[in-house]
Amino acid sequence: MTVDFEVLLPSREPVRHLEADGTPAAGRDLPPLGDTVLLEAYAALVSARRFNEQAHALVRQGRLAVYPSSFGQEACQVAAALVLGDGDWLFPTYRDCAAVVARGVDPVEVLVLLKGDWHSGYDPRERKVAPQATPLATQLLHAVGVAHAATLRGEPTVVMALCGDGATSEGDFHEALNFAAVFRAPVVFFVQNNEYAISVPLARQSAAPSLAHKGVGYGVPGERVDGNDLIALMSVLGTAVERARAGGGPQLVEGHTYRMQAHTNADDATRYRQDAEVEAWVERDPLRRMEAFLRARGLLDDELAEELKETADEVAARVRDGLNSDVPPRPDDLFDHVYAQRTPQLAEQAAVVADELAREEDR
Amino acid sequence: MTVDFEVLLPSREPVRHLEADGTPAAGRDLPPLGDTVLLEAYAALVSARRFNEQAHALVRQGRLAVYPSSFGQEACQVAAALVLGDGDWLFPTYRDCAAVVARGVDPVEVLVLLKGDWHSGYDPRERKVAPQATPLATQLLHAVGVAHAATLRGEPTVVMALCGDGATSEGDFHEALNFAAVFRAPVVFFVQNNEYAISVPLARQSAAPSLAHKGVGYGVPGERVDGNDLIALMSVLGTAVERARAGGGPQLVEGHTYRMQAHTNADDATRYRQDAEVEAWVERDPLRRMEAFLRARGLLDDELAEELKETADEVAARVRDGLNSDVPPRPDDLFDHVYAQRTPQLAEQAAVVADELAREEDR
Amino acid sequence: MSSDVMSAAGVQKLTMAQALNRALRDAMTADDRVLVFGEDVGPLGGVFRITDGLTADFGDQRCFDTPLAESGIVGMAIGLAMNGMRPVVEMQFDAFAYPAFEQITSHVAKLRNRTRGALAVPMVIRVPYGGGIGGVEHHCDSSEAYYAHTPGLHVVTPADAHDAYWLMREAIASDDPVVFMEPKKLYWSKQEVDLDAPAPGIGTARVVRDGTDATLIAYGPTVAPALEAAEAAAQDGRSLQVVDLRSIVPFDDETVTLAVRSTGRAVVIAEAAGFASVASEIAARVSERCFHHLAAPVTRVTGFDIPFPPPKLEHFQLPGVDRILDAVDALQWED
Amino acid sequence: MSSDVMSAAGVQKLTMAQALNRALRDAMTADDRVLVFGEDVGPLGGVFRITDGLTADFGDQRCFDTPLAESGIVGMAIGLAMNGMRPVVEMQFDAFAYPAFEQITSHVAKLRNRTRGALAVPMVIRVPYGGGIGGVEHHCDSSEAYYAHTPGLHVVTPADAHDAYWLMREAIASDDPVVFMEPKKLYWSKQEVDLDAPAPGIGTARVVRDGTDATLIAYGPTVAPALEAAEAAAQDGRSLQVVDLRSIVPFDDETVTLAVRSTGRAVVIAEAAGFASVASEIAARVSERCFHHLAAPVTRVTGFDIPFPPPKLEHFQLPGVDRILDAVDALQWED
Ligand SMILES: Cc1ncc(C[n+]2csc(CCOP(=O)(O)OP(=O)(O)O)c2C)c(N)n1
Ligand SMILES: Cc1ncc(C[n+]2csc(CCOP(=O)(O)OP(=O)(O)O)c2C)c(N)n1
Ligand SMILES: [Mg+2]
Ligand SMILES: [Mg+2]
Repeated sequence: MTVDFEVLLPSREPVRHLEADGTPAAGRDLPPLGDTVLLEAYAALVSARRFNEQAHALVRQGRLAVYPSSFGQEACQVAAALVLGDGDWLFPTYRDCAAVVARGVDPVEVLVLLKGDWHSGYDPRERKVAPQATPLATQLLHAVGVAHAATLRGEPTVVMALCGDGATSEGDFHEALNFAAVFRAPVVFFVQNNEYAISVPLARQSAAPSLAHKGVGYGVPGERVDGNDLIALMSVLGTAVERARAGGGPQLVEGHTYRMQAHTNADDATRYRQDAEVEAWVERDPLRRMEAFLRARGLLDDELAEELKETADEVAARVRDGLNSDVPPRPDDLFDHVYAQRTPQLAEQAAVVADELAREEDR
Repeated sequence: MTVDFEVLLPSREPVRHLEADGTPAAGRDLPPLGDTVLLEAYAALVSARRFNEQAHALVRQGRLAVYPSSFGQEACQVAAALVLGDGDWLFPTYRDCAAVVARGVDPVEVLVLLKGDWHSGYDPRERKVAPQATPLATQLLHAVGVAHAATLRGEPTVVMALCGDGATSEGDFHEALNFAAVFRAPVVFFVQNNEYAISVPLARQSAAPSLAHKGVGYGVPGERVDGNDLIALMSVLGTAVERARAGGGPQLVEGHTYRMQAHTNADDATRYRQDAEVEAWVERDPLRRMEAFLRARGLLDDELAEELKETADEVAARVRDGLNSDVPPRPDDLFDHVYAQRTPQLAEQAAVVADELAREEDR
Repeated sequence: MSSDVMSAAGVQKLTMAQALNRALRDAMTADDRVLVFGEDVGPLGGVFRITDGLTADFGDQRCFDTPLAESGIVGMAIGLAMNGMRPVVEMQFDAFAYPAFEQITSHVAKLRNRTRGALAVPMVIRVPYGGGIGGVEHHCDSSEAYYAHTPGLHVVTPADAHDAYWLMREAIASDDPVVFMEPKKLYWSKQEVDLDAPAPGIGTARVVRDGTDATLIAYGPTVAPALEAAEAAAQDGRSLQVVDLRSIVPFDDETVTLAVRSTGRAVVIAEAAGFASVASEIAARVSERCFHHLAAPVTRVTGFDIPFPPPKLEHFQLPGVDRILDAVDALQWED
Repeated sequence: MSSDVMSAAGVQKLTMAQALNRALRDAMTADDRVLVFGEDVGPLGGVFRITDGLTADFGDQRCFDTPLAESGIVGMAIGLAMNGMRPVVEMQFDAFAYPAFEQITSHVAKLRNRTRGALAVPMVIRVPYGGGIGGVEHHCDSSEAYYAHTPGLHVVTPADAHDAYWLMREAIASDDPVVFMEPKKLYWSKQEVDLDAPAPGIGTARVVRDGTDATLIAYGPTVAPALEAAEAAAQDGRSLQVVDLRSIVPFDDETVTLAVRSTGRAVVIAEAAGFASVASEIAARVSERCFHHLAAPVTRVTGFDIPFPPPKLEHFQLPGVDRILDAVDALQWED
């Protein structure tokens, strides 16, 4: 225990590079991200928003069973994906569909879970994205394992592990940060603090100065960042990723954002929060801010904006089409993947279903 | 989240009032504990050491099945018990027999567990001491619950919850500190950092600056104290207890001590640590230090020392006698306390045993 | 739920969710040691609204939200129970009780025994369980076997609103910890609840339909399909008896054994994966205790030994009327 | 254990502990993806010395201690397995696997299924289990039913050193997660291990003693008392067959059914509390599948439905020869 605690402490205020109106924050140099990166990130942001809107519409049409939206959190979603290299891994939660899409996974496959066809719709190995995790904080430990395997083989992989503010209360959060610290695993733990765990506000979740302060107790440096500021996120998360890749060990990043919609469509947020609270966050919207900034910089004009909108619309259209072409899920899948091979017991049980289906067809 | 983190940070070095040789630490006023308290505490320390020695002997004689000794940690044991009032609760681990005895529980009843007669030998309500906990860190949550019940009823109870350095890695440690902080439960979490969890040294357990730093992430103030300095312990733990009682909420205290013996008699410590390391701790012994201090102060002379030794010997004798009068455990107890009443199933099963015993007697 | 409706007694038509809410209210009114807590049980009233209005009506010291940690919730409940309270905790969904498994098995179930009765930890652990609501993974497990296999826990599960009300009242009043399995697909089903007529205590099963040819043994979510199957079979001239266990631990051997002996044939119906399950136990003990009365082997209609399926495939996993009737048909009637 | 002894092959007389150690060594030598970790498994070699010398011989990247957190151990193993490794983790004692219950049931058991086979998590979770060593509370649970009831896990348990070696080799080589239940009271029992003769794969039971009058079905720690009982019964002129399951999941219906049909009587013997247990499953499926061959009900000799007793009383809980013989005597021989 030789670590000095000062290096572990987050900054007093969340790192912010853009004010809510898109003007650069005073007294701070903009990180050297480069115009191409900024524009790509903004394009992803526009697509992420469009994806959230589309999914929301599909729920209302009854074509998705449920959707935990990241509306308002898109800057976090996009940054978490874009700071990673191809060899890196992303560990998303149920709320992070947009991040998974930003990472390049087919959005139609992403929605398989929420459509109710199967538990997960994409091959995690293809884009190195773990299945979206539902049991809170459990995935953070998997992230440590994936990272440690890479370390053992000398691979430069970094793992981005996502969770929410509520999930930080689970024991697995604690164990993951501690394991990562002890094994110096290259993991960036990125907490999207959207101020709520379903109905429970942050103040009833934790009495800590900030969630980023939780790093101190593990010897893991913590950092706080404005979760609606894409530039700050790209910078802080990007630095954390490169630090981890260089052997600097894990880092904890808290992105302060806000869940603009209910927990899912099944939730009724009016039971536990005031509209006024939500409205106050509208002006901190991550898109508005970034758009204003890019326009002021001369990097975005109406034409390009229209182009980006069209790209986003195409993604949305792909999603709609994909959900239309409904291939019914195979009952055989129920028995085929429990083990590498069906056990004798499962063979018997699958036969029951096959028999029932055959008799149904005969009718 | 308005707490300022500075108030949460432990001091840079463990609080120490007595140097290893018993001289008062320079530049620090001795806490105003009073001579009576100091002498009572020292008497308990001598008895605790004697109890550890006696238990060790009983193991070698095969009269105890196992003993996880607190030899070398007696200052922590004694302080944890003595800073509590009658209405307070103590939550000990398997290693804290001496603390339970110092709290006033019959030492013979304490050893029932290690004799193998029953899982716990004393009535927890009598001296308000929870059964010694084996599943690591689980008891910390019970402590929060007991404390919160008192808060709800407006009772001034404080709960002292003990655990080891290794146990801080368990998820339940995390959940307990967080719950305590959120509910402002009057709990003092006292970690006896004896540098080992069985064979695993602290450095493989945590990369934190200190275990006391773990408080920061919950908004719980942490403090470090020399775990072999009875005066420092009485002072730090006593202050924490009174702070909690006054409504100040939970506190985390790390006592830095050393496990002088193997994990239990069944363990072979030579496999994972050098004798030299152990020897270096001999001179930091909590008894020597306190004895030297009290003698220098004129509070202890040979006569009194002899008296204390005799009292301690009496306790030891009581233990030996108690273990001699072997009342065999009742098989009926196996079925009588699973539920408030035996279920029909348990009645049937108890009858099987009764029948077997009857047949045995007939033979 | 208006407090008007809630204060009236007598016979009322309530959903199971309302009946449970009413039971919590009545218990909280009757005994101020009763505390209700968990995730989102406060202002939100729980994701299934079972605790609706309790914080408003009893204050946030009696019904409150905790940080998001199930081991924490159960662990804290243990301490509260040790210190004189009667906690009723909600696990949001079946699979989210698993983080509390150590607290439940190693402490809730064992503390009374550990202290030879000196320290009881009366509490109710509410677990909404089972499928049939189109829930995604981890939201539809039937986890009752884990608890039923653990000595020291009572495990009960209602199949209608009346039993839901009375089992909950009994569970809260019990000096033993009770794992209260709530068949979530029945939350919105409505039955008459007689608020003045206590159900028989925990540990008693109920013959919910008389019949002479074979006995269907069910509990919680499978009682309804069993009754439907009995109805369908009646039209084919077969008279099926249906037993609702209500209580898994303790088990009502008397009622079950008597029932099966009277018909000579039995099918056990449960939603959980069948292997090493509560259904296994029922089949094993009925086979043993009714051996000489059996005209056919005791068979089981259970969930397959697979993880609970995604919504679009869950109907394959749930024991339905057809599968029950198939099992009845196979009871060697021609021997 | 000298590495001389350890490198020789052929038939060797080894304790079960040595056989397991040898299996880990041979697997680590054969496949460098195999990692061994847990609490105290490094320099100490595990509290039962099963991992003795592995860190010294394979380095601390292949066999290492973790922080003290079982959910962490299993969770990290999942990630390692996802990324190409073959973790073998030790839970120090049965009851200390409970903190990992969520990781085991919700992930280890389900990840392959969740991803339709895309993401396998091959791993071995070693659980020293059962009583008979005078262990204090939490150190003697028989927890196999929790795992056996959870689809997606293989559950195996050896009854001798030879099977211990080969089941471990197969478990590590398996593409599925295996919960490896180690009967801790047999760690020091010695048998011949043929290092050149692989045992039949996971999923096969073994008739360990032929007999014609009744079948004793046992696994892990109860195979020895079953064999003893058979020996004693033979002297009374009763010929008992003994089946050692070896694998609980998958279950070898063929061997078990054939065995019971050949004798017409069966007693299931297991140390775990009987209710909703593996023994229930065996009794239920044997009763169903052998119905027309049974001359007596299938009975069970199991642990009582109580928390495992303290050392001085544990002999009451463990199925011993007398209790097995009582059960055999009760198999309605006069009917
Ligand atoms: C172990 C566990 N307990 C409970 C739940 C039910 N649950 C799903 S989401 C949620 C709130 C999570 O809040 P947070 O971590 O802040 O993430 P957010 O939904 O805000 O993105 C809860 C309680 C769960 N999924 N897993
Ligand atoms: C949940 C759990 N896991 C594992 C164990 C086995 N075990 C008993 S003591 C111990 C080491 C504990 O170390 P520490 O917390 O430092 O306490 P100490 O023994 O040093 O007092 C372990 C691993 C346990 N009792 N409970
Ligand atoms: Mg949140
Ligand atoms: Mg220690």
